[in-house]
Amino acid sequence: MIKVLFFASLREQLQRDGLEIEAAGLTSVTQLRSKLAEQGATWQSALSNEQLQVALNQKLSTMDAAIQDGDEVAFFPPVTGG
Amino acid sequence: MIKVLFFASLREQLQRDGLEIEAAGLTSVTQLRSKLAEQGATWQSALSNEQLQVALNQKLSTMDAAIQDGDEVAFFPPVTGG
Amino acid sequence: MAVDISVSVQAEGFDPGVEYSRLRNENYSDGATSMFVGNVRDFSPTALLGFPEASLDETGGRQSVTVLELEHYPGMAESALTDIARQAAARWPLGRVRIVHRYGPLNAGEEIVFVGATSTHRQDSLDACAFIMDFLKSRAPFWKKEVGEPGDLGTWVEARSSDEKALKKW
Amino acid sequence: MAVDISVSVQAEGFDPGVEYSRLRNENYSDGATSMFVGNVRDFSPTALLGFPEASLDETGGRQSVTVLELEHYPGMAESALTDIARQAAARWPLGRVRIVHRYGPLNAGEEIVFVGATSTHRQDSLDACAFIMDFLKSRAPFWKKEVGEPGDLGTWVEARSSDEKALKKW
Repeated sequence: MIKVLFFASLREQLQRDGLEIEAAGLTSVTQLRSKLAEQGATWQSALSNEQLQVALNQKLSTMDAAIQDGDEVAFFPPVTGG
Repeated sequence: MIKVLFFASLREQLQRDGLEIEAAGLTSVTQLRSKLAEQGATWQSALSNEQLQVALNQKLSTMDAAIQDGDEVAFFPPVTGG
Repeated sequence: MAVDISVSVQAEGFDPGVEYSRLRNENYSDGATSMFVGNVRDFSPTALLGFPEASLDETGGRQSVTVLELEHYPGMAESALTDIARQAAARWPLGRVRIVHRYGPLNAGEEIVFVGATSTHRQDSLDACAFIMDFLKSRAPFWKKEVGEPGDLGTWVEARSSDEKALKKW
Repeated sequence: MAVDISVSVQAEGFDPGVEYSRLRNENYSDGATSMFVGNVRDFSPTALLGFPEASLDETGGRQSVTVLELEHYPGMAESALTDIARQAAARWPLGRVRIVHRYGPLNAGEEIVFVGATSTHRQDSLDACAFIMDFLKSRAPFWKKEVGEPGDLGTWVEARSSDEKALKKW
């Protein structure tokens, strides 16, 4: 399984803070993102945001990063702390 | 009269923190400095230090600054606060 | 000598005076301590970005922000801040580094973030604070939402391109 | 809006936490507060300037500084610091500026100087602190003398060319 997390405005748009998904067939963040976008118009729209950032196992990463069973992948808008 | 002040190592070298001197004939800091240097070898040596700084009426100034009766002139080594 | 790095991500408030004492306690080798504190302002920052009309309320006044809600990514927030502190310690000879970042609802005037660094040289400690704040703003997983009135759904603060640009100078 | 500038030259100690509170009290418009504190180190700074042999004592250890004596030019010290604060306020949009500088005998670890500045933007407040410290170091009439042991006549700290050079960047 891959643990997927959503934060901030993305979490609000999707009305959930995360989910778990079968790792089978998902070898990159991009594939995971496409798979999630298939769940409907809201998902398609929210995940197509060009500004979307991704963290892989709690480290900032890129969409082309490889993923595997057991990974934690978080999607979120640009950060605004401090 | 011109009020003259000495600080830090200069004060220690001259063994005094200041003096008053007749303003007559002293129209610049340089003239004042030369006049003071006439008081002996210690004065000559202490006041010939190239690093010597001067404040005129409590503002950093330069040796060629004009002075007049009633002014306060301070001589000191480079500052080292903070 | 290993740099002493301490990071806290917390809901509770913090006292900058206590944080200062922590940086100084038994620290006789570093003559320089620099600190940065970020506080919640009482009006929308967009008013300061050249779009005053965006934050004018119906009476023509500035739109006030009574509460700022800070969301964070638990776990990653701590490790991202620790990583930024380590990067600073690799660039400048620092003695101690302390970062505190709050989450949850914060009222106007409250402290959001504390960054402190000690060093033997003043500019190193000041640069380290500037560096840490710049990277924290663009790399640490925190998100701000401005809530004006009770019941208001709030507005997520937009990331500023000036913050991303600030990283370029390092 | 006039900048709120406050300067103190004093023998007594100060509390950086109290100084922080003074910068923040009823200040809801500035989100950024930067502070610098300078403390007495427990060894001669010459040891850090590439001349370690100059500060090695007979046992081969670092020459310890038990007391730092700070001499100042009363009157001019206050006006010089106020002038430096005004110059900073003319360069950056600052809300409040606070400078405290002590004189007299100071023990290792004690606070010597506090510089704080608030602003709407973090880099402005950090730059203002750096600017004020740079000018204070080379333009404010204070002189340091290191005294190692009781009865020791002490050694005047030499001005550093790096401090004069630091002014060039502004």
